[in-house]
Amino acid sequence: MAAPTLERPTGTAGATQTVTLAKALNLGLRASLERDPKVLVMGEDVGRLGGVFRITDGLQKDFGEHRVLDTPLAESGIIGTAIGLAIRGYRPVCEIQFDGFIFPGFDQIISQLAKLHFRSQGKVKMPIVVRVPFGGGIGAVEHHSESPESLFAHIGGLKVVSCSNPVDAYWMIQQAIECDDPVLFFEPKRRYYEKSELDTTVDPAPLFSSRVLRGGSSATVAAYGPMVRTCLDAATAAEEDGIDLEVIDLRTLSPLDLGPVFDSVRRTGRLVLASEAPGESSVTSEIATQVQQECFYSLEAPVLRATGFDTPYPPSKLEEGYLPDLDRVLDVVDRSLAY
Amino acid sequence: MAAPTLERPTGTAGATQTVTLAKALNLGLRASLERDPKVLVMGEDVGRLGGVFRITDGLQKDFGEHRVLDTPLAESGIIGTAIGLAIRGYRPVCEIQFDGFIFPGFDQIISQLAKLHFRSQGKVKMPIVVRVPFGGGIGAVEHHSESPESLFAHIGGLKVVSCSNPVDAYWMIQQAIECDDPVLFFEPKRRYYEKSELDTTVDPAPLFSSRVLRGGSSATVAAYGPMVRTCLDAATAAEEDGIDLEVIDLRTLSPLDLGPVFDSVRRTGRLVLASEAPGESSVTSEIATQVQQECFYSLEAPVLRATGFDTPYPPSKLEEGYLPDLDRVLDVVDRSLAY
Amino acid sequence: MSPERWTRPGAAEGTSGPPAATAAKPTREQVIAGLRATSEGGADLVQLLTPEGERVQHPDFDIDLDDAQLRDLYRDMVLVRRADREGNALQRQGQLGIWVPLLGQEAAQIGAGRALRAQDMAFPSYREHGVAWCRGIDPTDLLGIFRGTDHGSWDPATTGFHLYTIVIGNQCLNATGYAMGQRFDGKVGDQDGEATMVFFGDGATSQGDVHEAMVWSAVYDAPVVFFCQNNQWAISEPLERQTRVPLYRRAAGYGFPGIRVDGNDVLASLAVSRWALDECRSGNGPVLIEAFTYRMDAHTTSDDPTRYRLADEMEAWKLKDPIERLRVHLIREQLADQDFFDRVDAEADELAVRLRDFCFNMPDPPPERIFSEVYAEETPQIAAQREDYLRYLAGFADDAMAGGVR
Amino acid sequence: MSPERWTRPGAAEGTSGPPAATAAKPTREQVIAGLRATSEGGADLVQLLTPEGERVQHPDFDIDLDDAQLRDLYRDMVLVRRADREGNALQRQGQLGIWVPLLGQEAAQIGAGRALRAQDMAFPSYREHGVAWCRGIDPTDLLGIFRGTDHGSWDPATTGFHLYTIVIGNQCLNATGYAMGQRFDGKVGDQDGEATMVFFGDGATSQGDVHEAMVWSAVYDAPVVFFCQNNQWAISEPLERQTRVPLYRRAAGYGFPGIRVDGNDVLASLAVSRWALDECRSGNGPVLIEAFTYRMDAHTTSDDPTRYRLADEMEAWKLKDPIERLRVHLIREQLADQDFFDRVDAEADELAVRLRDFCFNMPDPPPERIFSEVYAEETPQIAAQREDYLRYLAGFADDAMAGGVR
Ligand SMILES: Cc1ncc(C[n+]2csc(CCOP(=O)(O)OP(=O)(O)O)c2C)c(N)n1
Ligand SMILES: Cc1ncc(C[n+]2csc(CCOP(=O)(O)OP(=O)(O)O)c2C)c(N)n1
Ligand SMILES: [Mg+2]
Ligand SMILES: [Mg+2]
Repeated sequence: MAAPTLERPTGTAGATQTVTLAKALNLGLRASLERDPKVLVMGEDVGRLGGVFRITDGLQKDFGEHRVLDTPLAESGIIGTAIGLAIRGYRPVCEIQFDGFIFPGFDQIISQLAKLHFRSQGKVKMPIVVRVPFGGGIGAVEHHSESPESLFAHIGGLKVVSCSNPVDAYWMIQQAIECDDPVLFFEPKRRYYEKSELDTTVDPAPLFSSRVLRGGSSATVAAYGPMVRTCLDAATAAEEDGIDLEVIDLRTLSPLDLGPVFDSVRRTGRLVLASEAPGESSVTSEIATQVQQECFYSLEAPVLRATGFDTPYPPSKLEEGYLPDLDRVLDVVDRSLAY
Repeated sequence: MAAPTLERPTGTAGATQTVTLAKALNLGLRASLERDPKVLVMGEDVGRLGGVFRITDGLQKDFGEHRVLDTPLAESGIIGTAIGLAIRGYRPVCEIQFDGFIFPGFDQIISQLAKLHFRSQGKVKMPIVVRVPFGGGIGAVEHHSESPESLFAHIGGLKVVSCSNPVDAYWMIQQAIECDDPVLFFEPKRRYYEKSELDTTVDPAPLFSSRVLRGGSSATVAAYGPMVRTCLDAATAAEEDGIDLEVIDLRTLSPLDLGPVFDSVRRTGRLVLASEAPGESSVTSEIATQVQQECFYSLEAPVLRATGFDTPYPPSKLEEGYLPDLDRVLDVVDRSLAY
Repeated sequence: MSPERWTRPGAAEGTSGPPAATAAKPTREQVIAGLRATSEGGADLVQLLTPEGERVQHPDFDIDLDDAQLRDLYRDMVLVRRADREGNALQRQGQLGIWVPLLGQEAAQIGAGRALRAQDMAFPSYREHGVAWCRGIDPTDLLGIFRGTDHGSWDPATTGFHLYTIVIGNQCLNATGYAMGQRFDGKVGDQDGEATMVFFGDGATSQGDVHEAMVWSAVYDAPVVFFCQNNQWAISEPLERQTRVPLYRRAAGYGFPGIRVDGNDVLASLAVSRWALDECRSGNGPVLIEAFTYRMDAHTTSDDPTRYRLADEMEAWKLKDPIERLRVHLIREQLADQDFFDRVDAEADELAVRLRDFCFNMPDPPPERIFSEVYAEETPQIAAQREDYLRYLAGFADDAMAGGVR
Repeated sequence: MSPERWTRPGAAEGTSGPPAATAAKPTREQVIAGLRATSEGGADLVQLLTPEGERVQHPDFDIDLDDAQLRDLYRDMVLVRRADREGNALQRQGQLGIWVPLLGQEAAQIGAGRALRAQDMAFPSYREHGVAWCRGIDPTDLLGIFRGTDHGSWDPATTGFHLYTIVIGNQCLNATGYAMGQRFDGKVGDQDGEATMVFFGDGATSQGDVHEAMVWSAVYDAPVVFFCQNNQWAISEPLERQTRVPLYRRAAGYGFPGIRVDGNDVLASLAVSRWALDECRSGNGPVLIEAFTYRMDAHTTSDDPTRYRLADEMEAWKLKDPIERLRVHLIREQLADQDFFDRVDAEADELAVRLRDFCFNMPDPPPERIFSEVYAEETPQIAAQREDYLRYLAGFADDAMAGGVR
C-alpha cells in the first residue's frame, strides 16, 4: 500500500476542530477541490442546495458551476458522463443521493467503470469516486435506507470503502479521490451528525486498511460504517458483564484488509461480524469464509454474524428491529462465547 | 416446499427422448405456453430468430406475436414492462440475451421486481422468470461470459436457481414459471448442447432443492450450473487416485437448500465449493459461512473454494485458465484432504 | 400528426432543416425564456380557465360541464389541499417522518384523476395524493407510507391505482407493460376501452426508464397517457437542468402526440386528459401530456427551498393558484353561493380532524411484519429468521419478568 | 431551429396540434412505409451522390473535394471492405472466435471518420472498423478482440479513438462526458475547437443511456455528434421494433438538430459530419445524424440472417452499394483510370495478406495476463491470486518432468 501522499492544506495546518462526520466530508471535498483543479463534484442537487445532506455545502459557490455540477436527474447519466470526464483527465466525485438510487447507474458501474482499466490494460484510468450515503436508522421512506455495498465488493475492478467517524471521513474521502482506481465510498448517513475532534496534522492511515479500535481478549467484533459505533457501544456494555471485546473497523470492503482480523481471531478464537446489510451472499459472508480458512485451528466457535435480515428493508417503524443494535450484537457474542 | 403441480403435457406422456439442454428448455417453455395462456415470452430476438441460442425456436410461430414478443433493445424496458404485464395478470418469461447485459435492467429488478410483493404485502404478485444464459467457456467477446448470480442471491425478494442438465432444465423452467415469485433462472450456456435422456413421465424434484448426484466419503464437492459437469468429471478422475467424492448439485442459490450439504459434510468432514463466478462476496462465500456454522464440529478442514478469480472476465484465449476446471477442482480437493 | 405525415415523414417537420438555421445553439437565457414562455400563455398552452377565472375557448379542446360538476371539481381540490396541509402539519408535529406536499398541483391532479374511468389504471409517483383521492383512496390510507408503518396499504387491483413509486421513472415502464396487457387482453379499440395513465415529474423526464417507456408504448401502441407534472423544479434543480426545450415536444420524436396544458387549470387538465385517455381507449395511444404547473411548497418537509429559489417566483405563481381561479369563476358566473363554499370548508375541516385522529391512533406494526410477504411462497430461511428473532425478543420479556439485566 | 423558435417555443411546431389531426395512430404498414420512405430519396434525406453515381446538389449541404480526395475516399472504402471480408474469412477458418462485419456501411463510416480531425475524439460501438481505419488504427489491431487475446489494444488517448464498447448505448454517455470535458477545458468556441463523435446503431436508440446522453449533451451544450448508423436491423429485429418515426426526429425533442443522411453516400456522410463537427467545435453542439444505410452481411459471424430477412431486401440494397456508386462516379467523370483501380485492388490484396499473416502468428497471451492491470494500484488479493495460480501451473510442469500423473 503506497504511503499517503496528501499534502495538508496549509491554511488549516495544526488546527484541531470539532466536526461532524458530514462537515468532515465537506472539508475533505473542499481540500481535494483546492488541491487538484481536475477534481469535479457532480450529482443531483449538489450545487446550489449543497446536497440533500449538505455534504457539498458551499462548494459550488466557491469553485463554480464547472467544478460542482448540478446534473440532470439520471444516475446512469451521472456515472456514464463521469467516466467520459475521467477519460478526458478529470477526477469526478459523483454523489448518489441515496443508496437505493444507485441501481439505475449500476450498468455503467459494472460494464464500464469497473472494466475500463483492465480492458485497456492500464491505458485508460478511472479515478472516480462514487459517494453513497448508505444504511438505515433515519426514519426514511423506502429506498432510502439500503446497504448495497456487497454488490460492489463482488465486482473485480472496483474498490469499496466505508468510513465510520469524522476523522476517517475527512481523510478517506481525500485518499479515495487521490486513488487512480474507481472507489465506491459508502457514508454512514445516520452518523452524519456525530462529532469528534479532527486534527488535520496527524497522518492518516492508508485508505485500504482496517484498524483495531479497541483491544480485547474475549472475542473479536468487526464492523464497518454505521455499525462501528454500535459495536463500540456493545463493547462498553459487555465490559460490565466481564466480557472484553476487541473491536475492528474494517474500513475497506474490497480489497479486504483482514490481517488485523486474522491476528485478532488467533488471539480471541471468536469472531462476530456486524453489518446492516442482509447477510446472504455478502461481504460478511466473504469475511467469514476467509477467516474460517485462515484461522481454522484457532477458532473456538464458528464465525457468527449480526446482520440485517434477508428481506427488503422494512417500513421505518420497524427498522429498529431490522437493524442489528447493541443488544443483537451482544446476543450473537453470547452465542459465540457459548461454544 | 409445495409438491410440483405440473401436469404433464398429454401429447408426450411416457415419451423418452434424447435432448440437449437447449432443446429441453425449449420444450419446457413450450409446455408452459401451452398450459397457461397468461405465460408470455419476451426479449431481444426471441421471436422470429428464436433467440441467439435458439432456446425460443419456433415459439413465436406457434403461439403468435402477442405471446412471444421481440422487444425493443433495452433491458430495463424488458423487465419494467414485464412487471406491468405481471400486474395485469400475465406471467412473463424474459430472456436476457447474455449475462453481461442484465445490468441495464438491474434497477427494475432490485427496486420493483424484488420489492413489489413485500411493498404491497402480497397484493401484487410478481410471477416473472428472468432467463439468463450465463458463464464462460464459449470463446466469446467481453460481457458474454459473466456469472452475476451472486448479485441477485444477495437481494431479498428474489429467488435464484440454476440448472445443470437437460432433465432439470426441462422441469425447472416450468416450475420457475409456475412459481408466484420472481425467479432469476441461470442457464449454463456452455452446456446448452450437452445431451441426456428426458423421460417426461418421471416426477421432478421440487424447484428449490439441492440434490446429491453422486455419493462419496472422502470429501464433498458442491457446485451449480456449468460447474456440476466439471465436478462430476473431477469425481470420476479422483476415483483413480482412490479419492471418493460426493457431488452435490446445488440447483437453488436463493433460497439455498443446504440440508443435503450439511448432511454430507457431517459425514465427509470436508467441503469444496466450485463456481465460475469470482469468489469474493459471493454465493460460495455464503455457503462456506453457513457450513462452518452448522458443521463446526464436523469439519476436518476449512471449507475451500475453486472459483473464478476476482478480476474482470479475461479475453477468451485466457478463459481456460480463468475457469476452474477439473484439475483446479482436484487441486483444491487435495488441499482440503491435506488438512 | 396526419396520416400523410406518416407516409412522408419529415416532409413538413423542418427538423432536418437548413444548417444555417439549426446553427444557433440557444443561450441559457433563451432556454429559460423558451421553457417559461407559455406560463404567460403561449400559443401551445391549452387553457380553458384563465388565472382570473375567465372561461376561454381553445380551438382543439373543450369541455362541457354542468354546474354541479364544476362545484365537484372545486370541492375535490379544496379537500385534497386540506388533506395535504394536514399531512404537512402532522409531519411538523412529529407524527410523520416526512410529507410530500402537492400544494399547487391540485388542478393538474384532479383534472387527470377525474378523467380516469373505473376500468382505467393509474400509476403514480409519490406526490399524487390528488389522483389517489379521485381513485377513492382515503387520505388516511396514505399516512402509513409517511409515518413508516407500511409502504402503501391500498389494493392496486381494486382501486385501479398502483402503489406509490419512489425510484424516479420506474413506474413509467411498469405502466407501459400494464397498458400492453390491456391491449393484449382485447380491451382497447373503442370508446369503452381501457387505458392507463402514468404520473411523473419534470426531473423524471431525464431518466432512461421514461424514454424506454415512450419507445415501448409507441412500438406496441400501448394505451398509456404519460402525464408529466412539470412543477418547474426537481428538488433544487430548475427545469433548464433537464432540457433545452419544453418537455411536451419529446413526444414528436417518438411519433405520438404531445400536448402542453395549463396544469393550474382544472378544466383544461380534465379536457386534455379525457381526450388523451379516449385516444388510448380507441387504440390511438400513447399520448404525452405536460401539465405546466408549480410546486408551491418545499419538495418535501425535509427540504428548504429558500436555499435555491426566490420568493418572487412563488408570488408570481400564487396569482395562478388553481383553486382560487375556479372559486372566482364559480362566484363570477354565480354557479355557487356562499353556503356552498362554507359547506366545502366545513367538510375540509372534518377531513383534517379525521386525518389527524387517525394518525394519532395508528398502531406500530408488530415485529413479525418485518418478515411478512417477502415472498408469495415463503422460504424456510425467512421463516427461520422470523422465529429466531421472535424468540430473541421473547428473551427480553423473560429477562424483564425475571428482573434480568442489560 | 431559428433563434425566434427558442423564445416562442412550439409556435410553429404543430406538435401540440389539433387533436383531430393527432388522433390517427399509424398502422404497422404506415410505420414501415414512413421508416423506409427516404431510402427512396425522401425530401429529408441528404444525398450528394445518387446510387447511379451522379453528383447532385442539396440546398443545405455541399462539399468541395478535389479529384485526389475523391479517389482517397474510394481507396479508404475498398481497403476497409477488404479488411472486413478478410476478418470474416479468418473467422470461418477458425482463426477468430467471431467477426462483426461492416459490409455495406463503408460510406457512412469513412464519411464520418474522415470528417474527424486530429484533435477530435471518437467513441465507437463494436462495428466501427471503418472509423478505426480513419483514426489510424491498423486493422491488425482489431484482431485481438475477435481472436480473444485482448479487449482492444490501441491507445485511445493517442489515436483519438476510444476502445470498442459492446454494451449497447453505454458509449453515448461516456462520449458526452468527454465532450463536456472538452468544453470545460475551453477547447470549444471556434472553428479550430475540439469535438467528439459517438457511434451507435438503430437498435441502440431504444436504450435509456442514449436518451440520457442526449439530455446531458443538450443541457451542457456538449460538443458531441451522435452518429447513428441505421442499418435497418438490430440482429433480427427490423427498425419498426424500435420506433414509429425516423430516428433523426428524436433530436427535435431535445432541442438540437437532427439530420438524416444517405449513409451509402460517402460524400453526403462526409459533408454532414463535417458540418455537425464544426457546429460542435464552434459551441453549437450537440447534433444528431442518422446515417440511413444497410447491414449487407449477418449481424456477426454467429448470426444467420436467412432466418429473419428476405433475400429481396438485400438485392435492393446492393443497387445502392456505397463503393460501387463512387466507382461509377469516378469513371463517369474520368477522375480515375483503370490503373488507379488496379493499384487500389492490389493494395487491398496486400492488406488482406498482411492481416492474414498477422492473425496466424498472433501469440496467445500468457496466463499472468488474467491478472494484469485489474487496478491502477494492484491489490494484495490480485497479486496473491496470480502467485497462487502461477505456482499451481508450475506444479504441472514439475509433474510432467517428474512423469507425474493426472
Ligand atoms: C432514481 C432516483 N434518483 C434520485 C431520487 C431522489 N429524488 C426524489 S424526488 C427527486 C426530484 C424529482 O423531481 P421531479 O421528477 O420533477 O418530480 P417532483 O418531485 O418535482 O414532483 C429526486 C432527485 C429518486 N427518488 N430516485
Ligand atoms: C445492453 C445490451 N443488450 C444486448 C446486447 C446484444 N446485442 C449485441 S448487438 C445487438 C443489436 C444492436 O443493434 P444496433 O444498435 O442496430 O447495431 P448494429 O449491430 O445493427 O450495428 C444486440 C441486441 C448488447 N450488446 N448490449
Ligand atoms: Mg418537478
Ligand atoms: Mg442496426
